Amino acid sequence: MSAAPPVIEVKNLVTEFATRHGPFRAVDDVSFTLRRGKTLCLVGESGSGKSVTARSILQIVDPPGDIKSGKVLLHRHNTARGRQSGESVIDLAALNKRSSAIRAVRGRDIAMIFQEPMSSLSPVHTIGDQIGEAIRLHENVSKKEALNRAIELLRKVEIPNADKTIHRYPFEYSGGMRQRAMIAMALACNPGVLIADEPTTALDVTTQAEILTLIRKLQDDNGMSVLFITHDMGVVAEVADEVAVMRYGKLVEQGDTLPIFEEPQHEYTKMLLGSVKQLDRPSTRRLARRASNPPGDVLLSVDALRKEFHIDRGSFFRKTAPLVAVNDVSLQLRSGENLGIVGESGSGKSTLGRAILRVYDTNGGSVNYTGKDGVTRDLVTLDENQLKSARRELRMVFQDPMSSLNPRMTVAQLIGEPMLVNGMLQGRALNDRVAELLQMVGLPASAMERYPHAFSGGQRQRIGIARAIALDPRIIIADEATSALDVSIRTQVLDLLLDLQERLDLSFIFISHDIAVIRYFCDRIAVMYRGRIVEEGPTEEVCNTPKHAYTQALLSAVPHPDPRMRGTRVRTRYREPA
Amino acid sequence: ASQGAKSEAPALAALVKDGKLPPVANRVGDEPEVVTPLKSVGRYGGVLRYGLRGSSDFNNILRMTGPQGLVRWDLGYTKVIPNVAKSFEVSPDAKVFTFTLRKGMKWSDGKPFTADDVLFNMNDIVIAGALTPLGPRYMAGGKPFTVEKINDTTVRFSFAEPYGDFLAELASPLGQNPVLYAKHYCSQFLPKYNDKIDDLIKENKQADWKGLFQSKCGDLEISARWGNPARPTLDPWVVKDPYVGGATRVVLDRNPYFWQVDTAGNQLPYIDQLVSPIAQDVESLILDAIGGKIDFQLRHLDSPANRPVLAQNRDKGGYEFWTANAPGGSNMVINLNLTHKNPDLRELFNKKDFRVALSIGMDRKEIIETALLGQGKPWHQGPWEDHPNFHRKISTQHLDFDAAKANQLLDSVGLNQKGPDGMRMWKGKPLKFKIDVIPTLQPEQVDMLQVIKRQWAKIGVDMDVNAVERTFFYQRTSESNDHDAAVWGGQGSWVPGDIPQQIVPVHHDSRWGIPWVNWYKTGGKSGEEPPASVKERMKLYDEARGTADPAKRKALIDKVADIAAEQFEVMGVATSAPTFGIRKKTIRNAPDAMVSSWYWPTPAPSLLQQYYYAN
Amino acid sequence: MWIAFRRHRLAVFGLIVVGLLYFIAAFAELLAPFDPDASSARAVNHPPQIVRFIKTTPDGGWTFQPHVYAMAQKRDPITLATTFTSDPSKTVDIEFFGKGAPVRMWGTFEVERRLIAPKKSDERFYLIGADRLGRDMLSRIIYGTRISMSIGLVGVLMSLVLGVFLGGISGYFGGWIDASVQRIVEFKLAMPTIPIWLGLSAALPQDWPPTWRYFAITVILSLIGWTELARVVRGRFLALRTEDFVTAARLDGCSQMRVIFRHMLPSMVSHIIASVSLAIPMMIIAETSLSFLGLGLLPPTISWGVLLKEAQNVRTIAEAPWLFSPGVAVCIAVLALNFLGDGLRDAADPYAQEGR
Amino acid sequence: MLLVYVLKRLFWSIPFLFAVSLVAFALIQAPPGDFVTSLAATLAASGDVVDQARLDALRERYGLNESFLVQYWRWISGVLRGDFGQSFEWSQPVSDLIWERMGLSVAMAAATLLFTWAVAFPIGIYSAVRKYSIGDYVISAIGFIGLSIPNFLLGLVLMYVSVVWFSHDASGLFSEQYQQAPWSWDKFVDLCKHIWVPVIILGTSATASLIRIMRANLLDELHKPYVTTARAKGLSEWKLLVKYPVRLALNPFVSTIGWAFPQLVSGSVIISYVLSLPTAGPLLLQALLAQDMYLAGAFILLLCCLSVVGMLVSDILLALIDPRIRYR
Ligand SMILES: Nc1ncnc2c1ncn2[C@@H]1O[C@H](COP(=O)(O)OP(=O)(O)OP(=O)(O)O)[C@@H](O)[C@H]1O
Ligand SMILES: Nc1ncnc2c1ncn2[C@@H]1O[C@H](COP(=O)(O)OP(=O)(O)OP(=O)(O)O)[C@@H](O)[C@H]1O
Ligand SMILES: [Mg+2]
Ligand SMILES: [Mg+2]
Repeated sequence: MSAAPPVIEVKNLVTEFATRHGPFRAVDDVSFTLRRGKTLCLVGESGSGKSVTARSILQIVDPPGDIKSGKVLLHRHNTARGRQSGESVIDLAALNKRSSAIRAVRGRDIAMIFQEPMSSLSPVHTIGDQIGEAIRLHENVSKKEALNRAIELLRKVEIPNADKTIHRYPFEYSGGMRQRAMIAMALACNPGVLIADEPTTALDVTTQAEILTLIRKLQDDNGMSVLFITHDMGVVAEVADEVAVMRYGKLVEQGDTLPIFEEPQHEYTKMLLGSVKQLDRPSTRRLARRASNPPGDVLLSVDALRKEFHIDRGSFFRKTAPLVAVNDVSLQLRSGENLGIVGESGSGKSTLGRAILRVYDTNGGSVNYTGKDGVTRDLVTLDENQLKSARRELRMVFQDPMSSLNPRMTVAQLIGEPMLVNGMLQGRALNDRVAELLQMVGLPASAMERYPHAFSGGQRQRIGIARAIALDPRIIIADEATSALDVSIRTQVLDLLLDLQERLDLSFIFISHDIAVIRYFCDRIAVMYRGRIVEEGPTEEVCNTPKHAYTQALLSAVPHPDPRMRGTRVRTRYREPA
Repeated sequence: ASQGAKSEAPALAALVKDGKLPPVANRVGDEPEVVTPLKSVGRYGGVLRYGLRGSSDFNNILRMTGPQGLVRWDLGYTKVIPNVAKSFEVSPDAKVFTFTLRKGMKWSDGKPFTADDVLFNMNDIVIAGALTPLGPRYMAGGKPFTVEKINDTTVRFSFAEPYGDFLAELASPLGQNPVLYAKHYCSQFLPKYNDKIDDLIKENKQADWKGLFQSKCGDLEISARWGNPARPTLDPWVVKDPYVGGATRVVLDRNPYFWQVDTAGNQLPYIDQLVSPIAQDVESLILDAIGGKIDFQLRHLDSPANRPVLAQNRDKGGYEFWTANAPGGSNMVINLNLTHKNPDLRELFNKKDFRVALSIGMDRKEIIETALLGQGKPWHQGPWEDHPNFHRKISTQHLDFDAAKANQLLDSVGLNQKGPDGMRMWKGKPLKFKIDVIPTLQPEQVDMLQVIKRQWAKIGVDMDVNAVERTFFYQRTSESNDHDAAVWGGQGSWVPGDIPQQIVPVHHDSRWGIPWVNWYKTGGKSGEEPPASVKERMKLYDEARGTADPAKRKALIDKVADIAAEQFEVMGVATSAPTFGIRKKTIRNAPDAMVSSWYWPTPAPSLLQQYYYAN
Repeated sequence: MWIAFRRHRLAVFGLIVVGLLYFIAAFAELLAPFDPDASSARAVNHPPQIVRFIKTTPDGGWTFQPHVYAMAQKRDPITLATTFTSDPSKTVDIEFFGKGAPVRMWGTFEVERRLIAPKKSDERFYLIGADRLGRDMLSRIIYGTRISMSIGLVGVLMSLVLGVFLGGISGYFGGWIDASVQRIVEFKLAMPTIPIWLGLSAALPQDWPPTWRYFAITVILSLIGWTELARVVRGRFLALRTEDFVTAARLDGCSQMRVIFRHMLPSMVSHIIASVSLAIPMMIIAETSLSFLGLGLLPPTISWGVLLKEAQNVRTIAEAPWLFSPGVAVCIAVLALNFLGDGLRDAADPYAQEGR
Repeated sequence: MLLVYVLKRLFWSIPFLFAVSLVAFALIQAPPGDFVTSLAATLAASGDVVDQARLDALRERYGLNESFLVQYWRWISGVLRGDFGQSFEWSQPVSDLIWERMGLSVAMAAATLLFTWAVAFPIGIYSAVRKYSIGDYVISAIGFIGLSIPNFLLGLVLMYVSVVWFSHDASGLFSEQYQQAPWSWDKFVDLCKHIWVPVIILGTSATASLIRIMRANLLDELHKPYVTTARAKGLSEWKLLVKYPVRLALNPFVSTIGWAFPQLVSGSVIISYVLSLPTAGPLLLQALLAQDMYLAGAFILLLCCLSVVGMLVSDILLALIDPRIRYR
């Protein structure tokens, strides 16, 4: 196995961020080897330095971060491309950030999928433009041709009717679609090495499975090697040849997949796998509680809610047919109940969430919410000011932590804001409260003074959560709230939410792709497909005896955190009868 | 019998050879005016460049070509001599004026100029009031006059009252009406002569026939006068590139039919062309001069402050200075508004002692040194010692600086209390008044006032210099009489035609009694009845305008001056410094000094047509 | 914020200079050696004099005594040009906190002491020359600081506030609000500035003191001058309002004004700072162009703009270039203000926080 | 969609233009006195004496005694019929006066715009990317010096230097022989030879400010994640800058491009005055000072149209460079 020649050797890499309180070591003496055609999975605690490691390889750590020491050796001759150009080893760490040498490597030899695709795409260029550019950058082909290849790629990553959607802008894409666009961009000129930083967090399992096979295929065809950063042990079990575990910027354990899974050495690894097992079944606490006091009466009932988007870009004269993102969706939420929403990426989950909170003006339907005061209002009819009170009780965790945090406010300000404007707290009290919240979601109080961009994806996500729970709301709409958290922290957070639920009988609308999480956390589950809710019912029921074909397909694609089961199970694929 | 023209400009000669022009003798007619060149008979050729200001600078062109009226002033600005007219007679009672025209004289398009043209101008335009109501210039004692044609070359003007100043009026730039328009051309724009005029109006995008007429034939003091090359004139040079809105320069070509010859019988003018680049800003004019792109200039750059820099670059620009002497008077008179709308100030200003105090409260020596670069000597107004009209008292009384006396006078008029800031109080309120001035007109005036402000502050009089844009100034003072006080140039020598506005309020530049001016102008209909002394002066002035005999006239004006001196309404600062013009060193026959005045429209009466370039 | 700012050396420097300027403005009476309007026949276009510090005493020794060589003026009768010859034998001694002619401090009480003054109070020195009336340029510039550093800024700030506010709501709400605000903007832009100036200054009562009138004009100008900023802010907001973090702020229950000013505005703080630091010089020299039309500030009022305007002519360039020194003052002020701006900008920029 | 929007805007601009014209007219009349007053003043100012009777006659002829609205109506109704009226000062139809000068003005504005952008953008980008490098400081310093010198002073010095030291004349837009000549290729060449002086003088301050603005806005974009993404693709720094952050940093310019034109035209008045350029500026200024209402009015009306179109264009551009922008 280890026969495969090395493509990238990372040796004693150290990356630091200069901060006011001296340098902060994000990556501390990390070494690993990435072999030709193989997949190395990098797992580890959120904020442990995975992304920074990845970025360091390409020398794109954003300032003030910088590689302090160590080597990053690229064995060109072992990559698909470099094959012809005889023996050549480059130390990327030694190259100048702006040099053309490193530019030649970026995207061509080593391509990268960023953790937060939504903010990583240029808001003002069409997807097609951005992918096409990647292609034309390293291969001289005509614009036309590049575009066709881009469309082809989008198809491969399952973007519905790619030939049209390619001309849209990122903000018109769903989270998962953007992520897939990212993937397509990375794969554009099939690179020798692919660095995938949590590439599937926003993808439903079916799509995810497709993507994984796609990557696998590329690996087999032209020996692409992959550095795969993820939190989903299931995925690890599916794809990994080797696994490396990170914590506090250090590499704590590293080796072939099976051994790691079966007899983990480092107790962090043990703990990690432990929590995976734990996550696999419904939360005992939840079941217990529900037994004690079942969900109350209906808090929120959505009837025939509808949201259309008009995409008339470029079309000078005619109005194009609207895109129906949410199609007459009806659902109900009782107090103290957790409703899970799963569904294909791009099926309208986020839009639904936003529509309920009246972020968008809807095109029909009603959202009746019964406030603390017992009065029931139809949110659809209220205006910004009247909505205030409702929004105080209905909170939202955004799917994209990065873009939902104001880059110019410190964490303290961000989390404090809702409490401040709602006149709950201010001054010291506020500060203490913020610190408390941070600590709840497992962040140090020292984080308060820093700005969002200075955090890891997972940390940002937790900031988002902290902001949501700050107001002691009654309903939280969590859009992929835990996707970027490693399993152990994920369980922590979920448990935290459950506590809260007990304390102030909260209700959740929990949008997620991770069936495990859903099973752990949700009482009921609604399955969305192409803007509609195709199936709804108690979690276990739906999971065990799915009725709708799509649900079946979905469940059949759930990856299992057990390497031995790799490739044993048959996935079915669902296509809507036209 | 007449000494016709013998030779002409080479260019014209060529045209004659080609038969494009009649021979020069026919063109200048039988009785051309024979001009004695200032120094020597000149040679033909060359271009004379002078600078025009952005717009409304038409009078600058006029001053170069000269207002070719029936008569003109002589070089010394002492007597009126024939011009377009060959000769004139004045009846003893100064009521009838007979002009003899030149035989065979032509308009610039070759058509004959006859008595009919004069009649057309007088009867159809002036008396008919076709364009403007009949101006006082052609009235005596408020009654209009008659013109009749004796024969083709003789016309007679008859007035109801004696009108001694008539000739002087005709010699002024505004007295050109009798020969302004060529009947054969301009009559087509009068409804009376052209029944198909409406088509013409449309064709020329005009609103009415007046618009049409003025845009084609122009008028006194409007740009359009230089806007139409087709218009026949009697000027030495005629428009080629017209003075219109978009123009960046104006060009005038020699008039092939011009009616003056030199003593050697050469048709004038010597110089082929007048070319005037249009500059918006004085500074760029100065630069043009330095750059040698100006051959002759008085206007716009004659401020003493410009002299050093111009002097410095004399060789570079190849020019030399010539002096333009004011006809007399001072370059700044202070007009306290004796008809002030505010009764308190009015009362104070009307106290003679107050005015005297102010006058002797200023140290004219210092003002002259700082603001006037040492030019000139203390003076109020009126002609200078060397001038026949010189009047010692009004020009030189109360000139000497004497702070003590000033203070004492001020106390005596009731300004004895002082405020905390040491300034005097009047009727319980701090005394404070503004003097309006146009900063752009004569920059040194602002400087002078600033010095005066400080000097008066020393005697406890709080004056503010109020610099205002010129239209505001004009509107504020001459029209609505809103000013406390204002300053104005006090040049003048009270010769016929020159309005003595600072000794008798008869003109809107008499800013010390605007309502009185209006009363005078409207014969008492509007305005405000002036005090006796003023009324008397008005009467005397009218008489003076009537008398033809210079001696009598001077006597009357002297009376006016006596009264004015007694009243001491207007105070001045210093004799207006001789300003200067520049001219190319190679220009000949140009006097080294001449009067600078409007009534003697400098430099026209020095006859530019007999200037020439030495090679 | 402040900590971040302090790390920015030039910015601190800028702050100091600006502070200094305002100090000068406040205490002009004490700092200016002479009365700015005191003209002198013997100092017309007097060139600058060099200060010398060491003076040799008759007995051959030397003492520390700041002084300048007196200069004698001569005027050429033909060219009227004044020339100065300095003679080392006659010197004017300068002393610190010496007595000068008494002036009313802030128009209230008399003061005699000056920062620098000639020993003999009847003597005068011209460290940066004198103008065509022999008035001391140094003193004039010092007094000019008052108006130039006050009125201009007021104007700028006002238009800043207006621009940000109107632009903000216009961009945030869009729709008819946007439409109407934009029409107003358009309206202002359609008008060339000059007629507005002419019209306005005509509307103002003629007998106000010039400073008032000018102040009024600046106020009115800034009431109109907000448009450019408004337009930019609006353009940005139109794009920003779709951002998630704005939505988040809305969901946090922020009032719309708070969303606009607390959450969206900071994203353009750089632009605002930049444009303000640009607007200031414009304002300072705006009066020069105004006085070109015979409006705005006219002498005898003193401001840098007026001083510059008085230098707007060929003879100054040719004979008394030192009359351009107010321009230098403007430069200094502007540069200082901009370094200050840079500092603020970086202090507000999260990416500039860590490091450096 | 877009088309509808455009049409709607254009439609609304019609009543708008009326309003503007009314205000413009009011502003022109606002200064005390009227054309005749200012004529009298002008003459008096150059030592010429005016004949009061003629002044009254003029007032009479131009109907200056009538009420404001009457005068306005006379004017605007004429304009609607395509007749801009007469210029009092030149007793010429306004339409004969403005077009050529307006043309030159626009030409000059265009040239200036090109110059400014061509210089400012690269430099602005440079000083943003190389923040606090020597280059950055030098540029800013120069820029601000350029800003703090009134541009007509600059013009004056330039003219003086060129005349006194190089005996060359910097004023005007044409050499003598072309001044009155009809348009021809040579005349155009001649124009190009002269136009750069005013362009530079006008450009300096604009350039300076543009640089600063560019820098400021770019600094904000430089750290956005999408820039890193682009970098990860292997784009060269320059290409990357120009394509991504610069495009977003353009927003402010596009927002204000609308009036770059009208502003340049009216902003160039004084400098044109100093350099006595045959552009609209001086004529406009004169017309205003002389209260030559119809002439001034026509100019202002033209400028209005310019800016109305300009604003529309800039709004459309805004939507094009940033798809997130939708007008509701
Ligand atoms: N710009 C920055 N300035 C300072 N510290 C930073 C910056 N970016 C990241 N860090 C710190 O570096 C550490 C590693 O970040 P990194 O993004 O690599 O975490 P990660 O392993 O990717 O976590 P996650 O799984 O949540 O994405 C984090 O603790 C983060 O706080
Ligand atoms: N602002 C928008 N403009 C136009 N179309 C949009 C917009 N936002 C979302 N869409 C479209 O609406 C559909 C649903 O988007 P949504 O984000 O709700 O999907 P999702 O269920 O959240 O998918 P994911 O799980 O990948 O986040 C997608 O096809 C997307 O292209
Ligand atoms: Mg990460
Ligand atoms: Mg989503």
